[in-house]
Amino acid sequence: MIDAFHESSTTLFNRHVRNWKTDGGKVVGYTCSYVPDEIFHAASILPYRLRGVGAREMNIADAYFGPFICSLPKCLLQLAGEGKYHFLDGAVVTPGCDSMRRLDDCWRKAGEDRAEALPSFFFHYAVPHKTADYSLKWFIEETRRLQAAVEKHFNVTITDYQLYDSIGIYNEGRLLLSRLDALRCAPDVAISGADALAVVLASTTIPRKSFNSLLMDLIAQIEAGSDRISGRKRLMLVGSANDDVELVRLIEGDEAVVVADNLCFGARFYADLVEQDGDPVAALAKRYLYHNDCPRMFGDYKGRLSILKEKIERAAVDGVILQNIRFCDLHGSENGIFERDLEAAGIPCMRIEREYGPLVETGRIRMRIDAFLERLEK
Amino acid sequence: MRKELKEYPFDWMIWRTFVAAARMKAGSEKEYSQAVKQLPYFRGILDTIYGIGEPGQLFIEMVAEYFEKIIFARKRGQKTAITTFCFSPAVFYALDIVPITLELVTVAMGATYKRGTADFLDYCNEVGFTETSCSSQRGTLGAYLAGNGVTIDMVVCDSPGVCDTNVNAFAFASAYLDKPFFQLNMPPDLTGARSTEYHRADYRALIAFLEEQIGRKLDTEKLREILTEVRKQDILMAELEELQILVPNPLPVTFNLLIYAGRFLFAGMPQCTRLLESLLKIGRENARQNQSGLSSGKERLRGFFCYIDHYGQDLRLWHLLDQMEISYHGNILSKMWSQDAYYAKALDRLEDAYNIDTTDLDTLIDSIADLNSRMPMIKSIRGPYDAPHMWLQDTLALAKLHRADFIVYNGTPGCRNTWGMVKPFARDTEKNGFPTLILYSDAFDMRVESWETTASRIEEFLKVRRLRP
Amino acid sequence: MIVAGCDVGSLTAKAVIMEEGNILAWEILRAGTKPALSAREVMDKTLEKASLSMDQIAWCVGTGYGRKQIPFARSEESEIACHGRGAVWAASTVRTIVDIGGQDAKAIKVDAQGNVIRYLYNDKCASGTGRFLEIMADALGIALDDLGELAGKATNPVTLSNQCVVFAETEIISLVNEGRNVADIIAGLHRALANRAASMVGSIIADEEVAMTGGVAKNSGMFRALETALGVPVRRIDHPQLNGAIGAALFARDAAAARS
Amino acid sequence: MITAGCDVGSLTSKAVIMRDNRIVAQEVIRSRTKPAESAVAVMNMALQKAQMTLTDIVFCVGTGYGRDKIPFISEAVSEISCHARGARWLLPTVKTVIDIGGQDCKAMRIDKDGKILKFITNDKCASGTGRFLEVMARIINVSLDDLGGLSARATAPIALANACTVWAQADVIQHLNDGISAEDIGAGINNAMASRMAVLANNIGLERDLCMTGGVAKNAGVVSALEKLLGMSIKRIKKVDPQLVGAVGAALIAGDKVERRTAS
Ligand SMILES: Nc1ncnc2c1ncn2[C@@H]1O[C@H](COP(=O)(O)OP(=O)(O)O)[C@@H](O)[C@H]1O
Ligand SMILES: Nc1ncnc2c1ncn2[C@@H]1O[C@H](COP(=O)(O)OP(=O)(O)O)[C@@H](O)[C@H]1O
Ligand code: SF4
Ligand code: SF4
Ligand code: SF4
Repeated sequence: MIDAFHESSTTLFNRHVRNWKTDGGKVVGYTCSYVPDEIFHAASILPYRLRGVGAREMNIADAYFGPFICSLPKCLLQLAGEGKYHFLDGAVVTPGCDSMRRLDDCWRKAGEDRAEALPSFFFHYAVPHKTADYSLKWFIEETRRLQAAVEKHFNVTITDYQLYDSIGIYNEGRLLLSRLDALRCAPDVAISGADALAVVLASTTIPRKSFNSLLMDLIAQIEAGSDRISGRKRLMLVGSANDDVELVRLIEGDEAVVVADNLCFGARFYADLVEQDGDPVAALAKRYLYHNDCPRMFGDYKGRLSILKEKIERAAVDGVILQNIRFCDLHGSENGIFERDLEAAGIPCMRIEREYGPLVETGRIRMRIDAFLERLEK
Repeated sequence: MRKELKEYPFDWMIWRTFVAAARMKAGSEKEYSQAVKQLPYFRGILDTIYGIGEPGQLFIEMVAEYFEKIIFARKRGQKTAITTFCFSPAVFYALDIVPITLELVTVAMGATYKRGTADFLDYCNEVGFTETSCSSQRGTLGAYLAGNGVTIDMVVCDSPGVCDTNVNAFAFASAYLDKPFFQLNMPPDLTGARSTEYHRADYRALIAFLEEQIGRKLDTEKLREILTEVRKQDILMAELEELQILVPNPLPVTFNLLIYAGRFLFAGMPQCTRLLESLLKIGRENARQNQSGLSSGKERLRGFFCYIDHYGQDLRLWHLLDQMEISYHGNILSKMWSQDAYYAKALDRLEDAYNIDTTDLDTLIDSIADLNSRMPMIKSIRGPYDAPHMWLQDTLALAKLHRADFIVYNGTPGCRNTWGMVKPFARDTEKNGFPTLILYSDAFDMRVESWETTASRIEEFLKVRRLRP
Repeated sequence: MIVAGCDVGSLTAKAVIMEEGNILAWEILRAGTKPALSAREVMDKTLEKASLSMDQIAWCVGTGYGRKQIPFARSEESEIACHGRGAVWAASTVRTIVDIGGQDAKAIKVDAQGNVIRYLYNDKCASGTGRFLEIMADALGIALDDLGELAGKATNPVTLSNQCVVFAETEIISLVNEGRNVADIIAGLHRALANRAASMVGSIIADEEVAMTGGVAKNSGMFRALETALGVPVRRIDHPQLNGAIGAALFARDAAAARS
Repeated sequence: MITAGCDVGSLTSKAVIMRDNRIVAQEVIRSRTKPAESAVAVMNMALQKAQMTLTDIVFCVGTGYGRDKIPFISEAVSEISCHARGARWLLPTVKTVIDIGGQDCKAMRIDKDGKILKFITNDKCASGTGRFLEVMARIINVSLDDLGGLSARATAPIALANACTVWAQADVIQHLNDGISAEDIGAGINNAMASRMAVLANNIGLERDLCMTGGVAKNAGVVSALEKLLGMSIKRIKKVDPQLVGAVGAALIAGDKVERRTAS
């Protein structure tokens, strides 16, 4: 059962997307957890979170991006340039961070050189970096602009009714993911971190209705079963985007289990619900702007720290791994203060910096993790 | 960080150095060269700046005064705010808050400290900040994080939407030192009602924050006075910058630094006006005589530095240009886009520029909000580089206006924003007929690429592209 | 008129003596740490081969990293200009040159006269350089000359994740330990290097005939890898490693002609 | 009780045999491509010296990059724990250990039993590793043994791009071509290494006493530059080659494990 999730988490053009396309469905990719899936869902478009899995070379990406850039957007551009994202009918780029927002520039330029690289619908979605009433106002307007652009390009109308319906379906998915989260951080861990990540990753690509029912079955199966993980060190994974199941496997090894995270392919993605009354676009804007706990929103460090601490306690975490992709300013620097403040609170932490992309030479990471687990021994 | 660095507060040291330097010039040539021996590392810069004449003297005094304000702020019952260079300090002066602009201090420190800012850069990493972040803030920030400078009361910056690494430095400082934090947020477009409204609402929130920090309301008269002075400075700057277009360019290479540093230090303050007037005197005189500002009096080439120029520890880049008889034409730091700017008019881009309207408090705040949203960097790198009003458009238009022979792209490798699209950018400037050199050195951290390597890359470029024999 | 070009690189020193567009003699030696000595040595050997003495050389142009230290050079040119010039001389239809030497890699765009229109250095810390290949060959215990042939035997080239020379070495060793076929590893290495070069070519937009110069061009594996990465055939020229020195000699001819 | 430690590193492989917490044999060889081969070779040499066979050893702990590939060990432990344990045993007052080997550098704070309280590693860039020094030494044409000594004779050390080995390499060549002396360049190289190391060490918060292990501890230039940067003297390990500390720690941990096993 879990294999189905793993399949969708490691293949770009997975079975579900393939079927969707065969049935004539449209797919729009986006780069960041601040993009409301519901807008697309309501237009019967499959919202698809873009990832860089399977990028092996960098020759295309390096022709556009400079040398000091996070490898995640680079891998994305590489795949687009190689035509691996041929199934996209559209893409939305946000100013998540500077590396990511320059994907907008580089992708369009790559599209000038290779026509197949750029989908016909391409939208820069301006997400503010702060939560003030005027930012929310801006964001509501921006979301309406997105909605109008989708309607125009795909020749559809998105009604409030459809939006409500989509919000309902996505909220249901969020609730299910939270239930899975509870199974994960329980004293007897019911699902490994690697499997849990596969589920979250699948949720970003599979049509939500099918995903919800798959997940419902999985949860039922887990709850009924008796496979529990115990006697391992309980870790939490924090920091830069990670969509690499193998990395979590490597971290878990035979002695640890990742019971919690605060990642944007993870808990942050499904933490809070969208309100189901009032203006649906405003409700979406509010949820996506206010409940994301990402360091791209500057100035709310304390809020994010307390979320971490609360989770650490709830999941009885033994140690925290603070990882960031090289050149990631947002997580890199925040991890530095997290480390200081968590260690001061008696929670052992370890920072690692890594590249996004194929996990090849694992010895270096393994050594650090072994040492960290040895440190947790006593 | 090494222990001996903590012996004296670093900002106090810089202040003393500049005070000493400012006094020196009062003596004879001989006394000056005797005294300057005491400041060996500073000497190259001092010689260059004093070489300009009266404005050089004013500039050194101005820097000394800037640090004096920082050192004695608390004694005078004022609050201090660390801030960034792309933030107009006028609002602080209007509220009697003392701004500490990290990047400026970094440059001053690089000039006066033997090892530059290396120790402080590294100190940031010691306390957890990433080492791949921008060096311009980190250089100084390290010293404040180490508690080696004056006490900071608040952290105020304005780059989200423009530059993560910059804001991150401030966000980190606020979390690390546990100080109140405010940042202005820039949407990706510059013009249009939505953006303008956003800028103004955001700026009002800033003022509310600052008022809360000092427990006083903004004084309308004071703000009016300062913005009136800013307007005066805008007009002076516009004339200075317009003089640059002349062939030969009557302004010496170093004028640029003084022009924008003046604004970053003392926008809206009479000191800055005096400096600009003094620069203008020389500029006008040279122009009248149809004289180049370069030491040799001959101008062979015109270079447009579209990003940041090279500071390193001294003004070696400027010397090199001067020596090669290359006239220097501004960079992304030097254009402020006021309604008076000749380029705003010449390029018919008044829409990009800000207006100063002193009618009432509301128009004053709107004006300063607009001004701040047009600050260097903030203006043109907030959106896609090739979008209207943005970097490519500005660079090409200005380089053409200035009849530049080539473009140089140099700055700090810590910047994701600018390095994110450097290659398509350079491709476009090349397509438009400008040979473009990308330098991988760091304007603030000389360890990234040695000056010798940088210099030889510049020479090689000019030669290979047949700009210079 | 007899002229010479001397290219003192980071790894090798090269000299060539030419007369009216013909190569009379050439030599390539491993460079020592003192560029002046390396230059002298390689030039003496070349002169000896041509049975000439230094005073019979009308003009000599120096190039390469050590160009400023060559005592007998009468003028100097950067290696970018020399490689541009040399490649177009060797094959007149070439407009883009990928030069991979020991220390750095460059992509150069030239016009029909071999004048440089644009160029780019490798900007990656990792550096797709000849030194990278040497270190790897060393780690695998394989002679440089055999790299190309071995790469040809690969069936399933590996993917390398590391941009960094130093770390890539670790990665390679661990691949060997995992029992990966050496030919596959080497082919993977070549591919990584070629892709880096291809991205440089991509950013200066090269669409016309491409040639490869520098010592690494002697490696047939790299040649094939570059062709694959670029998706176009790469032109072979006769003396790729000597190309910079040849360009220098051509500049020397201009200079001498201008003199007389 | 006879225990052993085997540390297979990227540059060197080390073996130590201990009897009742006393070293009876030690050996260092250059690592070969296959860790298993290196381990067997170095262990055989040590055994020969001790006039023992593998069966005499009650417990053997493996460490280093190749630890999982060592055929004869009873258990593998990370180098961080081994260096900590070894350093504390060799210098009982030590609280902070800096280990620079061929592939990375680490700094750790330890308690009185040599257990790790906090550690940090350099995983960003090769310029903080012993390999950086090797590459640089090759370029300026001095042996690794001589590189450290250059610092003492330098008059104006160059400032080096400590951001990257490869960039630093280009800079070094530029300086060589500009005629800068090998002493000044070498000292610059050592300083760059030390300043990178200092950042790591300060990050975990230094506590006295401090010592250095790993091959780079043999580079006097780096050690004294680091002392200057940290404002603290670095205790020298004299009993064994600092390169061997990891293997010593491994052998000690082997002893601990046996004790714990017999106790329970
Ligand atoms: N026979 C060969 N076969 C394959 N590669 C070679 C051969 N000779 C040299 N090389 C490659 O060429 C590189 C040296 O290139 P070269 O152009 O001579 O460098 P430089 O000009 O910097 O001295 C070496 O690092 C090596 O990778
Ligand atoms: N005799 C020496 N003098 C100075 N430095 C040395 C010496 N021998 C080795 N080194 C340094 O030590 C490093 C290797 O350290 P080592 O601890 O053996 O590494 P590893 O455990 O990874 O094999 C080398 O890269 C080199 O920089
Ligand atoms: S990991 Fe960091 S730098 Fe990379 S895309 Fe995410 S936020 Fe941006
Ligand atoms: S150069 Fe880059 S990092 Fe520095 S302030 Fe500007 S945008 Fe930010
Ligand atoms: S990882 Fe390697 S190539 Fe990259 S910066 Fe570091 S030393 Fe240089």
